[in-house]
Amino acid sequence: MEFSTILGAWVAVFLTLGIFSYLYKDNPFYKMAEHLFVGISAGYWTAIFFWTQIQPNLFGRLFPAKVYSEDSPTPFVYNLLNFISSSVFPEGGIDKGHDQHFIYLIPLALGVMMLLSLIPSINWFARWGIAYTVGMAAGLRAYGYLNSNVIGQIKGTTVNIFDSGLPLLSISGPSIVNNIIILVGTICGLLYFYFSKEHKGLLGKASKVGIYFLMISFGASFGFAVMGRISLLIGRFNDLIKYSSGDYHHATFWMLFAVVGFLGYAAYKDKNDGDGDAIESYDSVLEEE
Amino acid sequence: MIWKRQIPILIVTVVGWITILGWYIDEPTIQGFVNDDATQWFDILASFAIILGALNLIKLQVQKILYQKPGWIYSIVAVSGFVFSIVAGFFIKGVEDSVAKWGAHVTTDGTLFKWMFDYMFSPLSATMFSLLAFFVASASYRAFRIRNFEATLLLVSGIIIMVGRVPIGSVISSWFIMYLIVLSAGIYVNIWKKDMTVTFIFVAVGISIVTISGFVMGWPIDQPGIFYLPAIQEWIYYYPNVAGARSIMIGIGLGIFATSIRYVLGIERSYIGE
Amino acid sequence: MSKIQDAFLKIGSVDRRWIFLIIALVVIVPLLIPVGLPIRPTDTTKNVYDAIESLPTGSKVLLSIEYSPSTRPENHPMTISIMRHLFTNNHKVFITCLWPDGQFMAQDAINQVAKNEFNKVYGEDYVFLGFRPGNEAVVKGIVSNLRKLYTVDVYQEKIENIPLMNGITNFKDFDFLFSSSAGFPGTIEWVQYASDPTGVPMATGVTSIQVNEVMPYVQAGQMVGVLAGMPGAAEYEALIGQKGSATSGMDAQSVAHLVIVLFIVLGNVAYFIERNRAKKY
Amino acid sequence: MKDKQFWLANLVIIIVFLVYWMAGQPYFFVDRIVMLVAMFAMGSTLIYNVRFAKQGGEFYLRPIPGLKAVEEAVGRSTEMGRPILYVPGIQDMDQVETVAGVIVLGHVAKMTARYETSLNVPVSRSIVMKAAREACRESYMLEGRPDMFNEDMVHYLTDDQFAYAAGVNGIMVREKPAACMYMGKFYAESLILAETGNSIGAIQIAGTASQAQIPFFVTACDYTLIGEEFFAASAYLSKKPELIGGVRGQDMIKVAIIVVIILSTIIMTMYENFGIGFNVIELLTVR
Repeated sequence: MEFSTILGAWVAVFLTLGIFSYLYKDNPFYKMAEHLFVGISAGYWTAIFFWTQIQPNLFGRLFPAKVYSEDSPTPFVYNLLNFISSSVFPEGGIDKGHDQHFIYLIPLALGVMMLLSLIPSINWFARWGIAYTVGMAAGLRAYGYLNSNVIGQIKGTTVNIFDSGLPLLSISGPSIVNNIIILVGTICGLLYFYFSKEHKGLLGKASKVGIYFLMISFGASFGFAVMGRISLLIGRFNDLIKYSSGDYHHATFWMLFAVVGFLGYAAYKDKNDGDGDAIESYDSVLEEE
Repeated sequence: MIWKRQIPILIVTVVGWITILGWYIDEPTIQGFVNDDATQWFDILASFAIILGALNLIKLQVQKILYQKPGWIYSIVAVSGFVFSIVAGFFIKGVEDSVAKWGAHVTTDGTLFKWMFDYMFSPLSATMFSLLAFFVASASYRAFRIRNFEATLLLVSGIIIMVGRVPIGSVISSWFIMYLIVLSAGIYVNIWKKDMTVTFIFVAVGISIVTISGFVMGWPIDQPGIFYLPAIQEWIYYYPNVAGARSIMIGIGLGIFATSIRYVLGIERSYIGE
Repeated sequence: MSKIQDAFLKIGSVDRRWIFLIIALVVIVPLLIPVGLPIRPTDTTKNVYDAIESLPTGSKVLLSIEYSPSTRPENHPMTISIMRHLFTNNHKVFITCLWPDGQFMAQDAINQVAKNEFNKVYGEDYVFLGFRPGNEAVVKGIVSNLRKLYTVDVYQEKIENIPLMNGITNFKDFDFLFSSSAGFPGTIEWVQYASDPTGVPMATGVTSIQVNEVMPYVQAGQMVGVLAGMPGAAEYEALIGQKGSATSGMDAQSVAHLVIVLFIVLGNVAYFIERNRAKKY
Repeated sequence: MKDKQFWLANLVIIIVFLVYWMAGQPYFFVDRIVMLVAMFAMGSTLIYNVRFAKQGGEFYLRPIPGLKAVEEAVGRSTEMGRPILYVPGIQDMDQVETVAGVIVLGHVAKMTARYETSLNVPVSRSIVMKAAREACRESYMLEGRPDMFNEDMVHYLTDDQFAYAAGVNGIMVREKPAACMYMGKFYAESLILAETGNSIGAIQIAGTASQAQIPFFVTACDYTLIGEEFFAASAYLSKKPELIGGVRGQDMIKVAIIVVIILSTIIMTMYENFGIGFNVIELLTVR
């Protein structure tokens, strides 16, 4: 096996156990992993967004390879950019299949304004970008949600409730009672979100039934969530089991030994010395139940 | 003032109306903008914003180091992590141009960036995610209390889904569930009547009914279906659950629609701090 | 009686780290020593299987990968099983990704299934189109004009030169869509912008947490079925008769669920005792 | 019914549209007419109620327990001399929930300015950071305490979901805020946040429209604003008539939706069983 893979396995095991060690208490391993995670992910997403958005979609539309030709005046600009950074602007323009769209100067300008807003005296520069975002989101979401969440769900609730082909009662598959449950449940649930009237009398009863349906739904969500979380833990442990093999020089065992050893030693020392120096900023938070 | 207030409000209104009405206008340029460009612009903007965010993060961490605030050692770790990922993302590719050009390097095997992704970024995020398994267990231990009828419904439907959906649920006989129901109903009767004799009679009668019908039917594991966990589980999530989920969905749809309309009409202007 | 009550109260106030330890043990022990509980497919899973089974040989199926390493344990077994099923029935597979890291996951599944197990020919039996940024705009782009969006595949090969892409211009040219999804953008966007407007049937495999969000769509018939989380993946593995990582996780999953239910019960017993005592004083 | 201006404007719009329709509706997506009608009806219901409230119309609003608790939480933090942690979700400003979260933040900032309590807002998107800063700055200005405002009270951590959760976790464990508020769009990190907040004994108030996360907030937090309640929150807190009018408008729309559901179910049943009427599903299908 390659050295980089084995090194990677050791790093991965160390970081995994570092995060898991939080379950015992906040400790230097966790803090290290946590800070490393924050730093790496900021850089990771900067790079990902740059190489999947700014470079192909913005620069790719402003300086596309399609319009590059020796005769036109553009090569000068292209060559200049290529000289500044040959990785971002390869020779002959960016070939991502886009045509040239100068309208993309607008998002470029808004983006640059966003960056300039770091300067305190012009920090309102960011407002324009925010305004674009809010306006765009409002317009797109208003239609999308009205269509799929409102009209679409009205449509889903609309069924022939007294279908003669359906059984009256059935636990699996549609039945008349099941249709009625969906209809009544949806309407009562909606009434729970009625704000401008006191929940008394008939409305009070209906909204009570509504909250029962909401609770059943939350319960189901909870059940599925437990299922999902356990699955992910299984995945994590599978990786640790993989890395404990001889191919990776038993990375898991060694790291586990080191982390547990350190934490155990620190806890032992704490007990004897009576001060919390061994584990920096010892906190009893996790014991307060 | 006009640059700080009126122009942003104008941008929201104009962009908002274009994207709303654009859905109804059958014209290629406008369709192109609504279907594609509008979100692309946002993605580009968000990409610039992320640089801004990273700078802010680094500023705070560097300040921590410079003034040696508590925990500054860890800030060094954060800053080095950032520097490492920026180097892997923009300066050192780790492979030849023939394997992956700049831009393709973020998704190609063998690059430094991919190594960082495989052995640092993904174990960290997957482990953080799997911590949830532990939290979910401790939350269900401490927080899920049968305080009232609503909480009971939540718990019961949660438990049925949890057990009914995994293989172990299908080996639990419906007769076992029936005995369980008789016993828990017995507890309830005891609290209600506060009389041991009544409780005893209730439980005894219940158990004998279940046992007799069991012998009559020959103890089939999945009959009657209404007490077989995989079947109840499926019923719950197909019917009552959908009703509840649907009413929330409609409510959310309405809330989002109304809020959006308020922005577009300029009634709500809090995004610029009003 | 009160001694038993005290014992329950003590359990009720136990340090939560003991709970963590128990969870770790009940997950790791069945992973090392599997029992092999029987797996019973639910209707929603069977519907997906039947829908794929009833496609005529050589159907064009779009497989969209929308998850990252963090939900790999749930989504990856689904992708693998679906791919195996599609290749066993000799369908043509087109792979796209809406998430940037989905590309790694897809490549992994291709290496394992298409290359090693089935020896399928790239460009004739399957095509890997890859990731395009733009979230729901990508879905809309595939629906309106796929060729505008994808001029090259993942390996920078021109789309015109790939034989399998002949006659494919937009979403309507596919016979079926399967989306393996872990969030936004994913299943819901495919329903809203692709399957609903065009009527091309679709099914999905989602993480457990998303099941509730997509259920109304399945109930309303906007999707043929759904594979729900790792158990859904295990059920599919049972249906195609090829066990994989989801099946091996099912014992651990079962035991862990039982233990959590036990926790809930114990916690509530302690709560009741506490409440009764508080009433007395 | 008294609002003549409103009805006149509506009439004009309808007439103009009818004329346009008669003229052969150039450039119009005819398939989407149902959506246009629905949007117009709902939009004008909202506007009608907003105008009604602005002109002094009054109506009842049922109390939302979670909202009362916000002020209590700020009060308690002041007594304990500990900060308030406010998390506006992990998504960007293109999600309406995030925007609603920032609006509520503005109100919370007013309270903290009044009570002189410190506020800590870690965010995971820089656009949100900018917007949240603006909102807090304005609130502190309005309360006459610009001296207490400090840019770094709103600070960016990272875009990554779990790195962000890890960071907020760290802040909670080390700074021990007396109150934690989670208002915005949440995913899996919701439970990490709520459980940690629980373990440090903070008062917790959550508001979200993310369906999958509501159960965790409901069980682990003291108060939860569920779905639409969360969107109504900004209107409740601001007490501005134009926003409160919107809440009433939404209620009217809700009643209309219920009526439509019942009607279309009846029509469908009639159609399929007796062949009377038409297939209402066709009508509701928007391509």
